[in-house]
Amino acid sequence: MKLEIDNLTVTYRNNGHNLLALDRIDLTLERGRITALVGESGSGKTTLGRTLMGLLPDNSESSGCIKLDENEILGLDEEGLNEIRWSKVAMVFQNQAANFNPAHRIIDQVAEPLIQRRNMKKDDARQSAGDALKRMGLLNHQAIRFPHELSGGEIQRSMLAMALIMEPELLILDEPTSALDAMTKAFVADVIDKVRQRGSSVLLITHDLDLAQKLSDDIAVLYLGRIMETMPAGELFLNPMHPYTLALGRSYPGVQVLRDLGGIRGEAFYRITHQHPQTGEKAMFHNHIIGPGSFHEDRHVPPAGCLFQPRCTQADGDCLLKNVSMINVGDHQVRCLRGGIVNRIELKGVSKRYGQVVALDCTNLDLRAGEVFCVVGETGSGKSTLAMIASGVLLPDSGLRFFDSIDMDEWRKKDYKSLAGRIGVVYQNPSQSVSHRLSVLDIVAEPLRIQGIGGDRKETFERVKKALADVRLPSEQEFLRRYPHELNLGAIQRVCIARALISEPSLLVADEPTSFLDPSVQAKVLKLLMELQTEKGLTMIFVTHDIGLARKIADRVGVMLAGKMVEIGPSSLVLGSPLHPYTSLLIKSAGGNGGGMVQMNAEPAKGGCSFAPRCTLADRACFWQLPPQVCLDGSYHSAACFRPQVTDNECFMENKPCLSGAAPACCN
Amino acid sequence: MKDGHYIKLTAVYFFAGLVMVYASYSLPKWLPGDFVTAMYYGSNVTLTAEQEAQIRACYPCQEGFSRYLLNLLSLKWGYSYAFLTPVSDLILEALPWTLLLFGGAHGASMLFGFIAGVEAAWRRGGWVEKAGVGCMTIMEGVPEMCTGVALLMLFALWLGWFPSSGAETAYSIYSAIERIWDMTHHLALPFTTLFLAYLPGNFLLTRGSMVMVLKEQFVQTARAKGLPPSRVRYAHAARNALLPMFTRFGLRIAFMVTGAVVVETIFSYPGMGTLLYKAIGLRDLSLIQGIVLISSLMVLFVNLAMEILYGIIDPRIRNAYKLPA
Amino acid sequence: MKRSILILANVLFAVLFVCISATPAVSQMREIRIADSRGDWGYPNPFLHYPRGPGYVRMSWVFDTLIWKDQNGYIPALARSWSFDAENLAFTFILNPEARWHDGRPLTSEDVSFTIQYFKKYPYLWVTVDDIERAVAEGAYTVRIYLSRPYSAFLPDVGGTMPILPKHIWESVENPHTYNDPRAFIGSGPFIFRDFNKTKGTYLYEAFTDYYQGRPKVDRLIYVRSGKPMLSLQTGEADLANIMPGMADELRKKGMTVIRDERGWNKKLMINHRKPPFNERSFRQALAYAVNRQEIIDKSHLGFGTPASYGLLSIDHEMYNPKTPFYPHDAEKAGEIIESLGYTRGNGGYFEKDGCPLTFELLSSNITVAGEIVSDRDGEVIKKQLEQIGINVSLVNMEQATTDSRIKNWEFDIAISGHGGISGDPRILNEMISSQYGAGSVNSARYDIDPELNRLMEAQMVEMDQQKRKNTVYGIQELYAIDLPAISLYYPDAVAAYNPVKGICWFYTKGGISKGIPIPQNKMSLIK
Amino acid sequence: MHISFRHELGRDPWFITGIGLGLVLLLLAGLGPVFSPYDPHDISFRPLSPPSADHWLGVNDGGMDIFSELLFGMRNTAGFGILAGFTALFLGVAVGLAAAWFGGFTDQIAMRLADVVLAVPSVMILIMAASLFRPSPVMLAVILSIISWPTTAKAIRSQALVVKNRLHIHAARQAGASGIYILARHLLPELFPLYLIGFAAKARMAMFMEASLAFLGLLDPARKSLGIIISFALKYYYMDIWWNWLLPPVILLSLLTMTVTFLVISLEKVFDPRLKEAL
Repeated sequence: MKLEIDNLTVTYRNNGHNLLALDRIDLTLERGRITALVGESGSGKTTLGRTLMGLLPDNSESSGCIKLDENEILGLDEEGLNEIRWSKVAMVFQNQAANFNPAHRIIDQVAEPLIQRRNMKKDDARQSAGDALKRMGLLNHQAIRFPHELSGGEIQRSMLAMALIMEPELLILDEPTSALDAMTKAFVADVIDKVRQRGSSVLLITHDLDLAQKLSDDIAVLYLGRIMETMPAGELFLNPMHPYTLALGRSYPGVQVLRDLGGIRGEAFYRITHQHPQTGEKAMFHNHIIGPGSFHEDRHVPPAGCLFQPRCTQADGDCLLKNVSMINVGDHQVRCLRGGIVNRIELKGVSKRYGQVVALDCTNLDLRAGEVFCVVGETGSGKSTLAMIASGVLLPDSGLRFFDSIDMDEWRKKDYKSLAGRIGVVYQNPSQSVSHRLSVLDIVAEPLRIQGIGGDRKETFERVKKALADVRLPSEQEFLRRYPHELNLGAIQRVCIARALISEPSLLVADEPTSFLDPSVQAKVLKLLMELQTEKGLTMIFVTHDIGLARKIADRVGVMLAGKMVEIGPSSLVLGSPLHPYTSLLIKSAGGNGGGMVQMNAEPAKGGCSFAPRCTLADRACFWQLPPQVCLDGSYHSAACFRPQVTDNECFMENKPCLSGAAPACCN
Repeated sequence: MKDGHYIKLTAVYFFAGLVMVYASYSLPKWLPGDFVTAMYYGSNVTLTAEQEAQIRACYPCQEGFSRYLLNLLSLKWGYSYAFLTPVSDLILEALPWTLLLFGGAHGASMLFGFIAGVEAAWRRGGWVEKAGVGCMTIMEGVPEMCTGVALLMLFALWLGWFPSSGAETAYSIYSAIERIWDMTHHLALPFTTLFLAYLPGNFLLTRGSMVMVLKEQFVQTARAKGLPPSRVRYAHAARNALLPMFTRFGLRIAFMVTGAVVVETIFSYPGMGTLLYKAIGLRDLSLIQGIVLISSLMVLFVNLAMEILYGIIDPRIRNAYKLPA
Repeated sequence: MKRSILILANVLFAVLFVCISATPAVSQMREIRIADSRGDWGYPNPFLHYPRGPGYVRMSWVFDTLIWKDQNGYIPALARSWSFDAENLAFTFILNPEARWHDGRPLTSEDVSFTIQYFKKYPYLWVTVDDIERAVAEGAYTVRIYLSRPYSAFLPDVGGTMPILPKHIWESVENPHTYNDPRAFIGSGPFIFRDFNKTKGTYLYEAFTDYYQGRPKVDRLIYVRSGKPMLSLQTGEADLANIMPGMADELRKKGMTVIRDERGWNKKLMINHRKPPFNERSFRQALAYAVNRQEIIDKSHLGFGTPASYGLLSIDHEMYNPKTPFYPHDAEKAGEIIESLGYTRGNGGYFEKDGCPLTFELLSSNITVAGEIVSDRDGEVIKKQLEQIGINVSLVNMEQATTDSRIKNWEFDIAISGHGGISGDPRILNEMISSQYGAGSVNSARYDIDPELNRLMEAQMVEMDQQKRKNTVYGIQELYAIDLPAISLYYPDAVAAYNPVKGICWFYTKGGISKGIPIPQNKMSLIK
Repeated sequence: MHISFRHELGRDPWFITGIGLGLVLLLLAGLGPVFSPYDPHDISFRPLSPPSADHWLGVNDGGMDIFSELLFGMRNTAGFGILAGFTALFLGVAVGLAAAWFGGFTDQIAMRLADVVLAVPSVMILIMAASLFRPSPVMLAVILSIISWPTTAKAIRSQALVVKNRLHIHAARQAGASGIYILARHLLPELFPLYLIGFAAKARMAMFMEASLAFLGLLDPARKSLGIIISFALKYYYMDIWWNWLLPPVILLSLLTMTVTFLVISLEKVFDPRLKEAL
């Protein structure tokens, strides 16, 4: 059985305003594979399901073609649809309880298709319906009850039994697990898996990313009716390519994801195509993104351009203009002009020495746009050096640095100011990072004046007021004339943040911004930083020695030891199941129970692993040989250690090309 | 329903029955004048005082309520003064005609109204629905009297297709089949009048409740199951639109006795309505009491049946009584 | 779904079509169907039929009387001939020997004398037998009835109205008012009673083949109930029916014969002469002047009717006194009379007397006219006319039985009512004037305070000589017209139509059937 | 359930026709008698004369001008219908809500009382009332509503039972709202469409009952009403009076009922149709 959806477009007409639900969808469902369709509500997921079932309401228009085993089903009339409904394509609808007729018993409704379509005798049909329900864990006395007498879980299971009664070749599930407890969710997942094993294909429509990632084979991400990305299921959280998928993953309270929740910038609800009567534009239908707040707010989206542009963290000029089509990146297909999430900043083999002390030893780092990367490690492990190099302030001794894949060195030479404008830095010690002679207005306005992009006094004044408002500081005249010494440390730090962000940077480097602040203020500033990061779509390098802090805010974590990146990977894996002994030691010490004697003054051994002297697992090789970067199979999580703490069931492979951004064997 | 509930239900109904019996006993007595006034005062016969007293004597004045109840239970419903026949015979003679006319017309208009309502609601927004609702609303405005006389003039007088009065050609020597034929022939016009009088109401009611049901989710599930359209429309949608229609049917049956008085008068059709109207005119107390009793019992019985059937028609209501106060 | 609707539609049309085409075969037996709007008039035997005209007529088919009337006058019935022996106040009737009871037994003088005794014991209210001393059967077929005192209305009353009961059946009957055993309907009339359906209001009579005056022309006589007489006539469901005067020419065009009755039924304005201001004779006369009777006829009955004589007896009656006082419509005169009674015109043009305005209630209801419930506009017209001369009248329309009971208990001011019998025996005058004769009837004025009038009334009852009786009756009419205890308004045209195809010609009996019933169903039309 | 009524109703064809018709009829009923050419009780015209210049609809059998009789009749019938409709509605809602809200014993008592009132034939009650005290139109309307409130009461009760268990009412109760508060604040407004449907049915029944009573001769002919006109016209069915005497009152009567039905249909769309119940 093979279902191909080719260039499917569905619009809902309601007197003048046409709601574009699906826009040029291409999707293929094969036998025995579960495809998940994820996206926010209003993205058209359910519409796709109903289109396949031919249940679109009267006021809808659909074009394109859907082929089921080579015969077209989009334009079929009622009789034609009735042939394939439930026998070939069955669907489990959302909002389960309302899907059952309150006036008939459950077993009758489950048996009904058999009686009506296969004109089975009544009691045979009831018999097989009973068995189907028993398979779903519903006993006889429950089967003969009425819908309003069953619990949500039982209803969902009977809905599944009803859908599978005629063994359809394609099963569509619309939000099968919403409002279900964990136990039932597991049971349902198990049933869906059995269906796949039996050879049918499954289309799982859900916003439950966890389920999608665990259960399905491949995932298609839908945004405003367009497929933004299709990818293998495993990489949903680990390696999202499209900025929207990243943002979606980040805002999903998955069990593993430790990071605080972060939403997606801006709002988007509907794509209304309607004619614009007032301004006399030519009678051209164009799209509006209508936010929930306003019924008719006019934010035009150019007919061509990428839909996600207003909320994208890495959109640039031509994202608005050019037509965006799917591009293959690895085994992902991404609808992004810039080929999925671009690397905001790439450090290739960067090293830095201060005289004898190796501050940074040949480190590779790729930071993706909109990502929050935390560098943790002891003091003196080279964290700040890495941050400062990334911020372009500090020049590395060797290695290359690319910002938006443009070599930073050339950029600095050509036009340092514009590069400076793209990067914002927040320093550790607030009071020192500002000049006490300048008023708050001058401090914040300084970057504008430097880069000469402030415009006239009034515009600068406005931008400063807006920047201060962003960081929740009063923007009255009286406050602007204040001097840093009249403010508390927290306020100063927020002024620094304002200063850093006034030039609309796309990268923010924060070097332990909150370590000088007391916890209450720290929490507020951190929360502010995270909000700004989400709102402005910043890529952020966050240096901290506090593992707890890293857990809270980082997408990816890098552990530095003596200038080397000993472990790097998604924060849930690095901090959840650390590979490198040093990381687990760090976590234990952060946890407060010390975990063994900590020798602080051990002399770093040359050539070998710098942790060897303190490593309990160290053996001879560790002292002499540079441990290679070891990477678990496809988990973007690697560590430089001979004997990584691998839990038994994960096999590890040496020298597998690691996707975590760190070069396998760094040039030494 | 819990059994406790049944006992309470029947107890209350019994009490209501008792009140109705008392009402049927006492209300007619309130009517001014009595049988003798109604019969003799305006007649060609002039009574002297003692003749009047003598006549009054031979019509038993009403015994007490307990005696009345006793007679009732022992099925001695008393004698009609005017017709000098037992009240039960009269009622049994008139009831079948009313059942045939009122029951038939009511049932047919219910069935036809329901199907038309379901079809109109299904083609929601189409011209079928607009046309249907439009002309039904106009028909609803026309009182049954006018339809009756109009049909009478059209079919009985000008076209001569149907007889103009009576339930059957009186004392005709017909075979059984011919007699049935004759009865249907006579029934046609009054039946159509009542049918047209009830049809609009039923149609509009069904259309209304169908519109509500079609919005439900399970209708879409039914369509998704690929069931034939008629099954979806009737077994699923219409099944849930049945409740309001069923309630109206029950309430209307209660009006059976007096419902069709006007039509019975126009077509001189024998029925309970005319019998009651004549009995009231003649102040024939025992006959009035009998008829009022029959109609009360019918209302009681219909309500009891509806209460039980409610649970079957809509399972959700089955435990309506257990709702928290 | 479309299929099932089509099927439903086809079935419906099929039924309709078949229903129309195959009208059942009409029986060949010759039968006559008479339409009546009310239907039930009680069982057709003397004690069970309703005390109204149609009731008596239904009984008249089954029970014969000694003498009967046709369109010209008295004709022999059971009694072949009759004579009056003045000095010993005795009527002799010679019976017709062929007369038989329906059960075949011969009718003898024994039956006649038994009937009189029986009615003395159980009074048959249509007939007063207390003036009869005794009835002697002389021989099988002659009977002499001795009167205790002269009774002028004996012939029309006992002779023409009293049905003769079979002795062999009724002698053992104790409670005639509830005796409805089939044997109770055995009579000597031209038809045998077969069935009376109470709910359908239909009667069935079969011809009594060896009836002494000859075999009836039709085999079956059927009464049917029909609210629309005109339709029943035209569709052939009925052969004879009372119709509204307006329908007459329409039906003539359709080939029906229309017959018109003499003026035997009148509409009357009852006055409560026991309470002021109505106890003043002049006030009542003023009312007479105020009421414009011709306008009532025009407005309420489209002109079909004639103003009535103030003397109560019908204008066509042979004893009608042409010189009865007459009150032509004269609003000013009425006003003067009222003013002479001490009333002055208050504001708004209404009369008032020492403060209280002259207002009273006009009671009206739907009076059954010859069996037909007719709601008309008399009340409205009279109210308008009285208000024009300055009397404030409030019209109260109530159900008939209610109005009757209020009039009976004198709880009324003025009321509209109507009755028949005014073309029959002048005895109606006594019943409609004095309470001694008509206490029980609502239509009786119950006016006893005029001694002269009472004397004349007594006299006419005992005056056997028709000529002398005529003068007394003249006197009564004159006095009645002057005292005016009730104002006779008008005679509505009584019209009936029948289908000549059946070969029966119906007629209105001269002076009404028996005591003056203005109904055209005289049994003679089915015999001769 | 907040649907912007004005916006929604403004464009609904049923509502526009309903309101339009309603205004015209109210105008006719209100101002009609003022403009009527003659006094309807004036009987000084030639009876049964056909429609002419000065008698637009001709003259009836009693010599009264049909057109002015119609205007007065219209006002009386409309007033009568509205009064009966409101009183029946008031009684029905009071009993229905009380039965639903207090439930248990009061509920059973109320419903059985309704059955008793339903059981007694209305014709008899009307005759009794007419005879005991002279029924002015107001009294007759009240009597009619006393006979007809049970059907509304049953419908309101069954719907109130459903609404009573809605979440927002539990929430109100949980917040400590008193019974009366919930009744007034939540239950009463929630059932608004039912009041309309109830009113429509009762008003229509009252107008038709008036016509039937007139036909059966139980109504005072002096008081003009569409029913009286129709019943007098039907007496002369055999004459050619259909167009000018019988049809106009019938059309007016059906226009009255149509207005109310159109309004009900249009408002049915606006309010939650789930509350619709048999009446």
